[in-house]
Amino acid sequence: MVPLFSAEGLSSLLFIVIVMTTLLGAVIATHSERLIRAVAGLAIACIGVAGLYYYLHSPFVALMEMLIYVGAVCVTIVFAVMLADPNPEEDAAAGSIFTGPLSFALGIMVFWGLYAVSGKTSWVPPAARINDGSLEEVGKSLLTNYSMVFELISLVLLIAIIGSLVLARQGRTRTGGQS
Amino acid sequence: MNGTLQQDVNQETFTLNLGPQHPATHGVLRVKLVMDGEYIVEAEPVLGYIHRMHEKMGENRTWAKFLPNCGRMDYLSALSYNHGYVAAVERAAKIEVPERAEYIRVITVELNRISSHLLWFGAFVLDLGGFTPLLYAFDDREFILDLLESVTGSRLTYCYFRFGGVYNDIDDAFIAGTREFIKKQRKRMPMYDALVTKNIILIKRLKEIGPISKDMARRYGATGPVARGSGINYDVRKHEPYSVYPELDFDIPVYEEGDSMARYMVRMDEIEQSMRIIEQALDKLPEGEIKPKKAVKMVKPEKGDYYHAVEAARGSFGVRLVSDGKNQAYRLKLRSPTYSNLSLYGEATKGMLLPDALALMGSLDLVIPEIDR
Amino acid sequence: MPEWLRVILFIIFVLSFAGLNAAYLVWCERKGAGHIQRRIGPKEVGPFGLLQPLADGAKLMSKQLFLPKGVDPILFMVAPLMVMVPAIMSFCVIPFSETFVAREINLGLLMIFAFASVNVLGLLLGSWGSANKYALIAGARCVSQNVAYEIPMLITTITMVMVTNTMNLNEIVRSQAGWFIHWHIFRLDMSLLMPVSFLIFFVCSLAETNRAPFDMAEAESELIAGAYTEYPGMGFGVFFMGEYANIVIGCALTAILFLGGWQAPIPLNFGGFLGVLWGMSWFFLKLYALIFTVIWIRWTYPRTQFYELLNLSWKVLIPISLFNLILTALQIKIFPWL
Amino acid sequence: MSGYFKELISGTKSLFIGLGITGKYFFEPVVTLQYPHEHLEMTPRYRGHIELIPNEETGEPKCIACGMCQKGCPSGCIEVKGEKREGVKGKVVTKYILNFTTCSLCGQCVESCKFGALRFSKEYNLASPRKEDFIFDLIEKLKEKS
Repeated sequence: MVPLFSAEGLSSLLFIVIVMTTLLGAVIATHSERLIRAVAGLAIACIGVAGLYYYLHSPFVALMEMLIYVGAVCVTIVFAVMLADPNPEEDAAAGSIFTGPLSFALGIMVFWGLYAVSGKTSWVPPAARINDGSLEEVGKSLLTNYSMVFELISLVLLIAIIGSLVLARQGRTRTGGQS
Repeated sequence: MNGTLQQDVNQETFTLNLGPQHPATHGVLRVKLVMDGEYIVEAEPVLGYIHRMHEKMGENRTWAKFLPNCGRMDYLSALSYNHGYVAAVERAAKIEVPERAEYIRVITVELNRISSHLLWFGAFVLDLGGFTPLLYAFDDREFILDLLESVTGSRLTYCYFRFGGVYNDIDDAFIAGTREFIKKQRKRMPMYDALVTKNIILIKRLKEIGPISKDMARRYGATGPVARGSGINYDVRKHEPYSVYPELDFDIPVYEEGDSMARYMVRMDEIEQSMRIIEQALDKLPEGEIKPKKAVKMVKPEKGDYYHAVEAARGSFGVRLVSDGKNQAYRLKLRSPTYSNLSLYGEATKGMLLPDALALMGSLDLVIPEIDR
Repeated sequence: MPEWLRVILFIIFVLSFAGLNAAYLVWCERKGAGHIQRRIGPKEVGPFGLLQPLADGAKLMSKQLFLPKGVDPILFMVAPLMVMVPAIMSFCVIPFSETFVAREINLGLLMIFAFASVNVLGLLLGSWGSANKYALIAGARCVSQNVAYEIPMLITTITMVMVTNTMNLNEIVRSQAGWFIHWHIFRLDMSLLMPVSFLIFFVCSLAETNRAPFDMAEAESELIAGAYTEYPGMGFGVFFMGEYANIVIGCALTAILFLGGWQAPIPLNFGGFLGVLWGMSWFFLKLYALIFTVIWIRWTYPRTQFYELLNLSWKVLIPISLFNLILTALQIKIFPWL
Repeated sequence: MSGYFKELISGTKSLFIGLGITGKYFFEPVVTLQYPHEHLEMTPRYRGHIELIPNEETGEPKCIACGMCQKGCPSGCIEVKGEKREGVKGKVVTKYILNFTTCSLCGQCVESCKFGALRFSKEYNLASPRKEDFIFDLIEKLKEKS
């Protein structure tokens, strides 16, 4: 047991706070009835994830997370929500009776899978400084080792845009014959 | 979300109440807007928030007692309204006006027109988000107000004209002050030009924005700078001359474009034309009486129907009197220019963006108490 | 001094700086507006009206925090904080002088942009949460504006990063040491369009902070008070503190990137405490000169029309900044000896 | 294309010219009057509320309560009463009430007075939270003055 008021203890506490933020954001995002609050939850979760990255000594990714997810993706979604229907139809929630158990089972499986993987992997402690933001290094690795990942990231934005378009398209119900 | 907004979102359009309290309406005008996003689908001005029954008041008091009411309609060019009413009654009661009095009327009315246009200029730029030109314009306007105060005794709601003449004579100090003002104002106009008129932001906001076609202006009976900005060469001072205007040489600025910029330019040019009128009138100012030799005691026009229109700062202001020979009007009808000018707003703003519609509203130069009367 | 004490002291400094700065920028704004308009401005409360911000603050604080009917209470209350907090966070990486900086992190520039992007979300949630049509219009405008202006701003920043090869703000300032001709704005040898970059960056920072002539989020003659229409008392006050803090950040970045940050215009540097003061006074001089320009601009121009504003960004600023990016890259690669 | 650049350059120039103008005014002296500390002299013809003119010898009001002003007032805000007294030609005014709340400052009362007994005061600092403060008794005001 590490004492709380030591460097390690405080950083562990910080870790717990960050994880709780992420989880809290995720729960808000999935469980709030108002779409706009869900997006706010998503933003909180993303900030939490950025904190995790920072905790793992990779400030570049952490800041990018903030910039892209909070600054771009969330704003895009909020924008779409503004265009969409503010009160979702009631029957949207009531799906098939299998939905609940199925998603529960799926969740258990994903959790178990992650747990198993994490147990089997031999973790290396994160280096004190993976890369202290030297831009040249970042640029080189983005265009060599991680070029695939770098390209895939752009898919996220694409999906966010498509998602907001879908929300915006189907959200509005036209009442009244004309206009 | 509140109820109405929710309903509105379910539809494609929503209703936006612009006013009765809104920074851009300069008074208690309410415009009901049906909007599709920022685009206006329908605009309907709702009037009557400051209706004070001036016409009815005119039928319930003697001719002279209605005089102070004139300045309360359009408080920004009160003298034009005074002039309109006084001239109508003079026409009805066949009162001769000495020439000097007419010249004084023209000088003060034109000064008042400049002050009205200056205030409009400032308020219009304020509508577009620029605060500073308003105060520069006020600085200049203050000079006119001081001049007018020195002859009429009040600064805004002058009640200066009387049947058959004017209340006070002008003195040398006023003449010198007016000449000085014109000299100063001529130097000041290039500054406005550089600061506001040539500003790229303002040009982008006004050029080709808010067009009012010649036809539309005609149909709604728009007069004044609004009509002249749409290419209609109509000015009561030239086309139905009254007072001593025929003896003075001035131009009617007319712009063909019909956009907000054209209306803006008409007013800015009119300031210069008014200054020309004042200069000539000051040169030609004859000596003599300012009231008729035989004092006007009791005004009792003969039975009949009389009309007289003057060019106020906002357009043609007409007074129609029906007299049954008594010492008060049987019917008094006031035709106020802004009422007609505003009525085209609904049609003109169709499909326009909200900020453009507000620029258009500013360019109409509304004075709400005059619309409602 | 231990690291944690330094950080705590700095946080206290930054918080008080942000608060006082917001209060006194309002005073400066009103005084500046007054003199531009040939009047005096606030003068009754204290000498030269210097206590006016306190009076304003007391007024704002004593007002009831009223929740209008139909608002989303959580979003409504949180939104002002979402504007204020990121702005204050950004102060942590700004070098006020060579040593007077809370955390000299290598990604300082990136961090400021990351936090600045949260600011939009705050405005947006606030305007949505206040259930007001004017606020809603303002929110929608505000997002399109921020998205449009973030692009040329980031492109210009990338140009500057290419030139300096670092994102550490202090490093960027250090690379401009020497006579004032070494400031980036005068370094035509690095990029021929450097003054244009400066202009683009400054215009974008005006737009990003919702300042006139781009004050679409407020637009008082069109949208009453835009996104802030429903906000009472300190909710409004916090929004304003956030806005002014953002102005300071924007101007500080401009000063750091282009005007040499804490560098004096002559190659004269001191060590120790005197050095801190020397650097800080130059930095603040540049910072407040830029802020004065911002105020000056506000009281000169009319507001742009919303579509013109987008046109300006997409048709003028983005092409020019892209061209500038390419030009700078070429100049660096082809003439590396410069 | 050339139009694009032309507009860009002329537009930017116009913006700088605008800044130059406001910048110049920033350093010029203020033109406003600091009202509660400084006061403006009213012009001789300034039309404030009306007041009675005293007879130079007696100090009594010149007014003979003929009631022309009351009759001519469009707003009906003047109330005059007078009585006949021994040894005095005409009537003596006993009550002159001006209801300033409805007065429109048109000056028709002064014009209609054939005896030169009314004039405009130069008073303009009139402010009060109470309506009753603006129902002036002009005779009393005259007495206060002398």
